[in-house]
Amino acid sequence: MDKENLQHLFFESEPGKEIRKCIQCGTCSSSCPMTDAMDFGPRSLFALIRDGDMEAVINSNSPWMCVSCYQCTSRCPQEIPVTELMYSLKRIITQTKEKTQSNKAKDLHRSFSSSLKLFGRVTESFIMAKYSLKHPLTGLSSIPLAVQLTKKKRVELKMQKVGSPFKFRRSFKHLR
Amino acid sequence: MKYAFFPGCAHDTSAGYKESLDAVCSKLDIELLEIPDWNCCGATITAGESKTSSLYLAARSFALSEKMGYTQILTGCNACYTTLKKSAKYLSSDKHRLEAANKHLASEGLELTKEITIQHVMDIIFDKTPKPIWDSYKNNALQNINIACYYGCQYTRPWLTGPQSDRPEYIENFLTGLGFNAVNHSAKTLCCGAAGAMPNADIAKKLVARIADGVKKESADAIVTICPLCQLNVDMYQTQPDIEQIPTLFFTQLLGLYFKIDLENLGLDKLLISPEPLIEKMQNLKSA
Amino acid sequence: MSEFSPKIIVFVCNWCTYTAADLAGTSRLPYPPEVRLVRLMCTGMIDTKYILKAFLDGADGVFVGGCHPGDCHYIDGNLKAEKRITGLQQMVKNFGIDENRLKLEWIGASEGPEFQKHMTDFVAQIKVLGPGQTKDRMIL
Amino acid sequence: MNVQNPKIGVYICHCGMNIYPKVDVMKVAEYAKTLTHVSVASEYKFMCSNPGQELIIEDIKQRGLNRVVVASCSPRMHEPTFRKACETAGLNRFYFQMANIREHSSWVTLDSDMATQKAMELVTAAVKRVSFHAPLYTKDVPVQKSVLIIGGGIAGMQSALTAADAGFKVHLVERETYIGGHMAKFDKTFPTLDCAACISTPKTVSIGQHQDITLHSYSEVTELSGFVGNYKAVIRKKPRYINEDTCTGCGLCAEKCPVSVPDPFNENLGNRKAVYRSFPQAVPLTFCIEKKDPAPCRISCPAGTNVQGYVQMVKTGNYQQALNIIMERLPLPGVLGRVCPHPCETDCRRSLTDSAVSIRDLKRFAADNAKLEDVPLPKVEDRDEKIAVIGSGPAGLTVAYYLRRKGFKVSIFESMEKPGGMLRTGIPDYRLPPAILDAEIDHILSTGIEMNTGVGLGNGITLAGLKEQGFDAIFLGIGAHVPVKMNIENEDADGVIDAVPFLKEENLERPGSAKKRVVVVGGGNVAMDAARVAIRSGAQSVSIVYRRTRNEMPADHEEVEGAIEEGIELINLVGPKKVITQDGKVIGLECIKNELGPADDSGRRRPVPVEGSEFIIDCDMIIPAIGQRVESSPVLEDTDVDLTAWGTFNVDQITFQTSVPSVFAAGDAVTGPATVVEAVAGGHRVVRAIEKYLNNEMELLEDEIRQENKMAGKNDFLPVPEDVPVVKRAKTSFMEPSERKNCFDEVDLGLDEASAQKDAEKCLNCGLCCECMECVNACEVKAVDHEMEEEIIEVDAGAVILSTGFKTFQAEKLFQYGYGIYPEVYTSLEFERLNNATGPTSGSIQMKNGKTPERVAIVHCVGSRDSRNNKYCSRVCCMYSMKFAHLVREKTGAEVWEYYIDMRSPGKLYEEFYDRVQEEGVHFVRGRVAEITDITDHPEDDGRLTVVAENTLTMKTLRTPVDMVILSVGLEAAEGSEDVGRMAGVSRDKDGWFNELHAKLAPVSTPISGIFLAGCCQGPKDIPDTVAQASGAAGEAISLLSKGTVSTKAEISFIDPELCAGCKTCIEVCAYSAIDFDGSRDVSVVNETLCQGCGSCSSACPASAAGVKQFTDLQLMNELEGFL
Repeated sequence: MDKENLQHLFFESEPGKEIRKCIQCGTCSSSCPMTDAMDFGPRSLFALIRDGDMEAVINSNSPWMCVSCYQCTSRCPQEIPVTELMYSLKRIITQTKEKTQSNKAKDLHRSFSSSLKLFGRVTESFIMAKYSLKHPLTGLSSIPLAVQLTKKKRVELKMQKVGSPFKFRRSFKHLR
Repeated sequence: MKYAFFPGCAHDTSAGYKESLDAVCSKLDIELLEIPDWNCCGATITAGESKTSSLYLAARSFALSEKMGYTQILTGCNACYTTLKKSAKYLSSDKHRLEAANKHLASEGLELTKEITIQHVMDIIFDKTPKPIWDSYKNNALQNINIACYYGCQYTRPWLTGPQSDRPEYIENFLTGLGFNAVNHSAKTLCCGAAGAMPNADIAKKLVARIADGVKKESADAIVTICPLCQLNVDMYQTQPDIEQIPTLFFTQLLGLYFKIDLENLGLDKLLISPEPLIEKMQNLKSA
Repeated sequence: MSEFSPKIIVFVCNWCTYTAADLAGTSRLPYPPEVRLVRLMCTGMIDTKYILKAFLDGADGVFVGGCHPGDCHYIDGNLKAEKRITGLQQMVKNFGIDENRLKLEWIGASEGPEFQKHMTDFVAQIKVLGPGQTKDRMIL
Repeated sequence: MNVQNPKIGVYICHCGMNIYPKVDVMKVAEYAKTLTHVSVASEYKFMCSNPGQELIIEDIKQRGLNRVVVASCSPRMHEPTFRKACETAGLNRFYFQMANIREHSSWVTLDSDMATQKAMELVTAAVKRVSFHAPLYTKDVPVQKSVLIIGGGIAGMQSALTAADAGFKVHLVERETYIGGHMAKFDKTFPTLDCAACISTPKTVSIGQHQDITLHSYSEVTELSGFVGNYKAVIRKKPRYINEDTCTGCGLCAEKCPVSVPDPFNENLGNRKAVYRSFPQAVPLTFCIEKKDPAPCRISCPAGTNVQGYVQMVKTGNYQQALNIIMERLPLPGVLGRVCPHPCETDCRRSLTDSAVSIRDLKRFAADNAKLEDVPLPKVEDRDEKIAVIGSGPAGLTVAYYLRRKGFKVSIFESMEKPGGMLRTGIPDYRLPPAILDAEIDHILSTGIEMNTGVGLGNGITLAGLKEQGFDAIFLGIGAHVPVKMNIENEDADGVIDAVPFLKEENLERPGSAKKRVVVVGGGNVAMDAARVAIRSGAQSVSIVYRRTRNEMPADHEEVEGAIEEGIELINLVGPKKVITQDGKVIGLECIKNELGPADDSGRRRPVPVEGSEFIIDCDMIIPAIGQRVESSPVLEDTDVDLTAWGTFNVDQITFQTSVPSVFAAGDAVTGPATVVEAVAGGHRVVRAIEKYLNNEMELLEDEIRQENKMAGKNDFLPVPEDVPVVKRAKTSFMEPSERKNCFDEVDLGLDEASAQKDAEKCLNCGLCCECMECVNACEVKAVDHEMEEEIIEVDAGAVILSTGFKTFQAEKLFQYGYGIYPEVYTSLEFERLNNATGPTSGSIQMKNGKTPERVAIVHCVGSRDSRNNKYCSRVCCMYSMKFAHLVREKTGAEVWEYYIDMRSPGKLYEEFYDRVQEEGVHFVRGRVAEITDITDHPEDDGRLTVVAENTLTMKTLRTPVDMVILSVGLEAAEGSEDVGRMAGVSRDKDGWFNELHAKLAPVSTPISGIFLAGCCQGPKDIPDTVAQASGAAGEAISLLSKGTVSTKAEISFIDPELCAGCKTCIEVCAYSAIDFDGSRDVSVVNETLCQGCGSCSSACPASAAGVKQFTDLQLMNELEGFL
């Protein structure tokens, strides 16, 4: 999809036009716990969208990094629903099936998502295992913590699932 | 009293949340009925893929609850709480979205017709239980026990604005009523980073270090959490080098200690940071 | 058939609601074009016969906009108007006019957006009620 | 009715691109030509321009137009312009009507055709209306050549000086005690860094000295009426309690004042006294005393003693003044310092934080440490009236002492050999040493009171006899000395002696009459006294039998404690049933156990005997102490005085008169057995009543007392500070129980000086001023007047200028900045005071711990540019923040960070100042601060605050550790501006600022003619803008008033005398009393100078006789027809 259309799509998404109010004060970015790991903080992201630089926007890890703590939303002096805009961006990227640069946060999303889609519930060990296939180094480095947890009998190896994962999968697949 | 309960995917593997919640509830005559065949709420993930899917996930569990005769659902997880509460709001305010969800629910023979309300199990324990049970364990010497309440980010937000969003006093007021010294600190609703911890361990560690620092300033004996993800992250990352270790337990575990429930029924052994110093301090209190 | 375009007479006081209407203009807040403002010094000036005249001459709705209680430029003219309009709402019913066609609201001088909202809502409401037919009936 | 044949010209304005092309003006003009009576219709680009107006003027002159309609903008904008044009052409200005096709059509209609259609209808209506316009004429009325200015900040001062220099009288009203407003709090001003005081003091001083300016400080305007040229204002001047004419501003009063409270002028960073002047250069220089409601201790004292006053005097070591204050209400300070049950301490607000002040012990301390003979007596003029006081107990002594102080001749008659009544016979010596009582009675008598002992009713005198002796009033203070019986079997046996005679005998003669085993019956103070006296006069064991539990005992807690310490046994929940005797002598007391049942009338639970639980206490002496009653028979001997059912004297609750008008009564004889302080309180009421009685002013008394009762109970006290330290209550020392139980020496040894002063320091000064009168004593020019009352002043003014200023945003609302939580977070006003030479630190920028900050953050836009708080930019914060940065750098050398969203420095030399501050090394961070927290990332920063913000220019989130944070809070409309606006009829915008008439063209005028705006009350602005606007407002006022007359409104009501039925409905509805009734013609007539033209009369007139010119029925009906 061309970038102008993407920008249009964004402004048309429910809270999208709210970013026109942004005064670029940076309250969101500095309130964000994940901002240091983001390619762009929310403020910069909004500036890029307004500039029409959708290439940079959709390839950034920023929306995937959002942990939904809503601190930005609760503090924005323009009352822009920043967290919702992050969801909106993710949805646009997912739904337009744009090919974008991969990033760790997005892969974690995918791991979670596939566990959920398969079983209707998620299991931490499954998500970790699936994620580690893609990012073996991260997987390795988290082994000590995993060992600690296993010692305390806090790692569930059995898959958590709904009564009939098959039925669940069938209904869930049709959604979009 | 009986309530429909949505445990969420992290409930069973949490460090004694399940055990201590069950123990405290039976003390208070609360019966939590697990919604049969509930499914994951989608947390912060599914809403980033499709609004319809994310509402379907909520609607399915809601419909199951409705089927068992309950329109009020309790949960003990902040992420489930916020996700479900937001979904309930969307579903009740937008007929089309509700219709869309019901269309897909029909294949499992389910339907959501009623408005669902979501409450944190803590709200019920604090507000809906008889005072005399609490009063009979009241002990003035508890004021020597310094508790730092940690709400996490999603319990107060985006629902509350103003001071309640950053410096709530709800749990503090309740614990103070029991006799504890609930300290006022600056880390009550800081995000622990749990949702993004795995790929960003360094950030999660930094965030937990800040929480520990805020709590440490008030010489807390323990951090009390109300969410399995918060507990896991705050407990786990405090075991990393250079971070002060303060026992981090579920509020239900603290209430279990208050009620003098047998320690083995509170799952305290699953905590990474040993709660021994706290337990000892509480057991050695001179009753006044 | 083209959509019903009602005739709406809006009596406003010079100090609050007329100013609010000006403010809506300066702020470029659009509202339906059916609205016709009659400027008075105070809503307390509004005689029953003006409103009846408006209905009899074919107005489909009459709106009266004055200062918030306590803000009246002439102490309590707005309250006098309120009394009169409330009574009149009962009276117009006897003439076969739906009392919802006569409405009184307080709109302060700084409330441009409120003026816009009230106008939009009132016109929509009158559209739902349909043509007033008072004029035709009187002719008959 | 208009006889002229209308010839109408219609002019459609394009307003540049504002009306055209949305409205097709050509089409509208063409259409207008088709309307009846229209002879010209044209359109033009700008009708308001000179050529546009010329068009109209030419047409009127050339074509003989006699009506004009202009369709353009709002009449609120250009109606005067076009009316003027008509007038220029010789047409009456009211032959004009405007159609608002810009604000009401082109700007608010989306569709162009619709907008055009609407414009045509607006024009039609205007044309129809104007046909019925009539010429109107205004009248010139004289104006008051004076200006009222509300608000004495820099704006008000500037306006005042400008107007006064032009020769106008000015009334400047300021609600604070000083003029100068916020500017008086500043140290420096941007961008020139002038010293604020240096540039504002000359102005304040000129105001104080200007012969044409009347300064009403500490005053508020409460009513504003009238109209342009002739306004009337009512000013409420609050009492300063210090005379402005005589006060020299020397400050001796404040030096002496013992009460220290947080100083609002210093933003509560420091303290000031209850008598204060906010800063040394204040104008007026007069000090002011701030009072709240009388403190709760004073209210709860039955005798109304000024407790706060004497507690403060103990605090400062001025024990004599403490005693003087006590003696104003209590004639027996040493006695009450020992035996008073201190209801004051129950109500002490200090107990909300730790414990009540030990008020009674402080009173005793004062009494023991000051001299009675030094208590000043008022100068009295001796009066001839004679008053007889019967009984010398506390009530009698009070009546005698205070009546004597009023000059009356007083004689006391006491039936016993020594005066003092129950004080002497009832209260044991170990509680109240006789020497104390003797000294205090001697002092009372020394004021010239005649004392006759051994003489009492039935013992030498009778009421009738006293009257015959020429006594003008008689006071009955005979107490209640007769024991109440227990009503049980064998009550008269040998060994049963009631507490009253027992105590009397032991107190006066000390025979040591107690037997070995004593049982006292009762739970009051008398029972405790009897028990403790018994153990001192020979008893080996003493038990007290009481029918309820210890909690219900009416005796003072201290007395019960004392008794137990001395080995006395309490037997609770037991009632006496029968005295057991042998040979007529007591050998025991049969008792029955009780249970507590439901509460009785007194609120205490009623004891219920338990069947079959009787038991016997062995004893040889029983002392019942269950009550006393009044011995009234000697009184009734020759005079019939009404009694109550309880045998006490029946008195009027207000006058304390008995049924015999010249006979008054109080004390136990009226109340039944009660406390000493209640007897004193009764005495005071009688003093007041007897004085009024002898002055023949009895009715006044009732009014006065009713008034006082109405005033009580507002509970407006000084707030309890948040950081009150917990201080243990002072305890007096006691004699050891083993030692004291064998003698009658005083048990309670009182407080030592250090603990007394420490305890007095706990006083929270609830009433603020403690009325200790130290200021009165200190003032050499006698300027202090504690009786001062508020004044109501009425002034006339031709014009009014509102300059009510602003308040700052409440920083607590932005909770994420931690104001009020972290001590080192300051607001800008706090910083101004911190930096000010007259501020709490004398201008040294330091932290609360006294250290100089090394790192300082300044946070812009606190409460501004924030849709959750104030959407607008406060305009001054960027500049003053940079001034702060400069001052911090200059004074401390600290590193300074400025956090800004956008830097706003539009003003002369402002950008240059920005440059300068940048060059001084201040760090500028472009980003709004997200939060301020005490959480740090590095241990070495512990104790510092971390400021979190994104530097939006580098995209990095900064966490900067600092020592001090200054929040640059925004400006908001001043407290109370809503009321001022309402009073003046000036509306406020959504943010609360006053609306000017036109944002660009009439920035200092309001829609109300003759009322102008100056300074921040219209919107945030800096000092240069404020001063400019203030001069402008004064200029407008001067221009309005110089001519000496103003034109009256033309659009006012009229009443057609032909139609008027004389029903007077219009007179009832007129809010301005502008309609009179002409009795000769039986019609109502409008008073044209008072009428405001609201039209209430017009719509209310049942005969349609009343109308408003320019809004006549005909005009409006035709306008409506034009629309429909």
